Amino acid sequence: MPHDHDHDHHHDNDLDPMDARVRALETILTQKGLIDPAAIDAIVDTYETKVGPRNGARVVARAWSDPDYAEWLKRDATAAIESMSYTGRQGEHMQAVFNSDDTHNLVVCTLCSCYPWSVLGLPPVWYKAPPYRSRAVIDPRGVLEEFGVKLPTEKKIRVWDSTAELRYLVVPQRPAGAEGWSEDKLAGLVTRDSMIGTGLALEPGAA
Amino acid sequence: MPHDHDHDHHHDNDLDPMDARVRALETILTQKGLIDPAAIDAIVDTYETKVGPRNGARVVARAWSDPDYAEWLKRDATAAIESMSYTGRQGEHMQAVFNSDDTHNLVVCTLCSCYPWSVLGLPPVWYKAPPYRSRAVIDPRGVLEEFGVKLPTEKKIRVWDSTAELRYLVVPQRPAGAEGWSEDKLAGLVTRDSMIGTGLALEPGAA
Amino acid sequence: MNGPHDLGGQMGLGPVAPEQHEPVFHADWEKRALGLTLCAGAMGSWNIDESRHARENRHPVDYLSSSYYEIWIKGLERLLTRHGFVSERDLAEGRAVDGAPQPKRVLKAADVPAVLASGGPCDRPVATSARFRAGDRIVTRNFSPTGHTRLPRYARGKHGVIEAVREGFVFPDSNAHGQGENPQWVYTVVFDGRQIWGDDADPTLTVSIDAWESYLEPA
Amino acid sequence: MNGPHDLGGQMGLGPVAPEQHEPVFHADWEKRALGLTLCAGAMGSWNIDESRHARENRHPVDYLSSSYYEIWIKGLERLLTRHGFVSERDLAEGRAVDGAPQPKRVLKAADVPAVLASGGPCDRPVATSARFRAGDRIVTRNFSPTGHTRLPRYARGKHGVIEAVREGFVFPDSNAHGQGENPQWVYTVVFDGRQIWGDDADPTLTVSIDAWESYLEPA
Repeated sequence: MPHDHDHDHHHDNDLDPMDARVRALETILTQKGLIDPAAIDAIVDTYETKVGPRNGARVVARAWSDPDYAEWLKRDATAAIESMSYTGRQGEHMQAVFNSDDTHNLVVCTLCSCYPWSVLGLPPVWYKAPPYRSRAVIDPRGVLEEFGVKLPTEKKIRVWDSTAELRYLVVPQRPAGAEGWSEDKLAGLVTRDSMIGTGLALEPGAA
Repeated sequence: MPHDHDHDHHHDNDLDPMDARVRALETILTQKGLIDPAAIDAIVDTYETKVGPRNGARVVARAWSDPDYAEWLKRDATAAIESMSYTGRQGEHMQAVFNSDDTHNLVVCTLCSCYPWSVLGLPPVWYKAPPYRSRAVIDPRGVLEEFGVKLPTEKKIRVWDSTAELRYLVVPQRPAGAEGWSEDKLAGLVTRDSMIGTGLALEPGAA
Repeated sequence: MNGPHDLGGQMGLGPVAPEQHEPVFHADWEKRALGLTLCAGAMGSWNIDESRHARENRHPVDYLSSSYYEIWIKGLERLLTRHGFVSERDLAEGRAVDGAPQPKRVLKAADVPAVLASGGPCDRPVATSARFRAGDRIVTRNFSPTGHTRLPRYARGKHGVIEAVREGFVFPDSNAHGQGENPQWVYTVVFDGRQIWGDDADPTLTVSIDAWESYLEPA
Repeated sequence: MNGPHDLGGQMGLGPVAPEQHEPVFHADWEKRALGLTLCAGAMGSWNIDESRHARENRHPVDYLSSSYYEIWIKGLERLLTRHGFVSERDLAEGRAVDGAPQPKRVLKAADVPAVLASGGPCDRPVATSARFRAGDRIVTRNFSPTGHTRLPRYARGKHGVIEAVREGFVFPDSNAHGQGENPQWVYTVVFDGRQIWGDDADPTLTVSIDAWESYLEPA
């Protein structure tokens, strides 16, 4: 219905009026000596080039390869992940949740945008946006279908709403057909979405 | 905070882009013979000049003056109001609720804009708008204060959420100092807001 | 649906801001919007419940930033297109381009007083006797329908008392979706404010809703 | 607060629409917004809970029609003005006009790696032992605070089971309002989907939240 003007979803772009607003704020804070603009550059560089879902993928690949590590990750994810040097902001208190034949795990933050930065980097826009936050807890199967994931009807779904300071990493099931692969190669099967629960690990043929 | 741009409340005015949209719709429906534009005129005239809060005020004034009528109004408001020829749309199923020394009544429709048209006419904008609908059920005293009404702390508040097809008319308490007044003169003390519960009847000195 | 219209208890929407000496209409288009809605409704192709759902089933930003008559017009356009009276081409061109089915009736100016004076009563006989009596303790159902309902979210899964048995009324949850009137007994149910909002609520507050029988279970 | 951020179970917000090959940032201003927020937070004048409340305490139309970094910037401007670092004149002129208090610290580029790598742990010792154990049945509190809370509306007044006792954590409901850290035990609480959403919910669904001890009562 062309006259049924529903809300136009806001997408950021270079013409955004936010540009001037943010520039002004940075100018004010810099002129007052409250911030160091080079620190902003360093923060941005960290999350553009250093901290991202490859961290989490390596954790998952190790858990797939090493049962002792998997056990440690289950018992004390913060320490197990720290042992791989993935630490810090929005990863201070980690919990790993393992998909199984019975249960699929899905992580959301209905109240804001809590997300395990230290292992997944910054959250994608959809994770922070109202459709995912509103629907993941009430209609997870409908949400998963929008990601192209169709779970068996009998598979249990556990949704983790990140309401406190614990941050959740989903450990997807290891796909068949990757026997004997190195951790590095296995990490290539672990997508970001599979560690949020909106995806599954890739099949070896698709990696 | 000037940069803290909160939502600008939308107020209708003559420059509204809705003007063209509504004109177009009326044109289409008229050209198709689905509506009679003169019927629109007749509807508008009804609610601008015939059906309004003066109806309800006369009902209240009669209830103040005639205990038998008050009893009837309490027992069967639809019939008691119909006896004064105030009938029809959005007044098919009426209920009168009486303020007392103990209890103050307040009417709201949290889900849309249900309102007793036959006795009060069309609802004011604030009655249909989100602030009143959201707050009347959880913070009625705060809402009343915005209408300049401060109730004694111990006075009970009963909020009627019009979730079905019953429509509520609040019968405010009769103020002192109007003994021996005619129904007509008493009706002058009965404001629209006093029949929603966001106001009290006027004091005789203020009428 | 857990939609944007279900506002009871929501915070952050600002002050009520009553307007002094408010006119009945704020613009001419509001007059036409009211009249069009009533005239189109009089064609008899949809009921008030379908019409309410057409208004409430919107994106929250659209719903909360539209004036009420604006919501009415958006709902009306949706109803008219759904029922084939208006096409997208009609709306795009702002004039009648396509045809329309014959409506059951067209409201003529001469009939307006009688039609408004009679209204559209929604009471209906119910075959069974009322399940509850005044004084009964009940608990409201907890559900999350994706369609129309008149049980607000704040009143779901709450304990209350039947204050009055009303009449049988058309059931909106089915009637809004063309699934029949299915009349049910309606009750006025009273809740202590603390039952609804928690212990910090105003202790002098009671809130009532009018609830269809299937919204209620004995407590 | 029952604010616009409390989105669990709300309907009408549209499809999720995941983006293929999404970049980390969609515009340069988003990079600066992230960095500014972290740098300003590093001054140490407010905590993460006050910061979350500064973002969520907005009109729903504003909240729901803003992108997430836009919400961050609006929240940051509010925090900076509240704490006296930025004035209305500064913002109006887009440059430093007024003075500012001395911050506790200024994050320098050289310290960024260490600061990001250490983060800001919120676990704290709690003097009392945990009230609940794994397997305990609980019911969540029903309340309607006007301030910050991390108990979503959908999970209030619901029966669930303690799945895990976590650690003591700073209590956001007080910490957001300058009323102290008041650490409490945090538990992972699991609910059957039908307990939350009603009998029509997906029978395979369980939902968990992490709940501070004062949100819970024995069931």
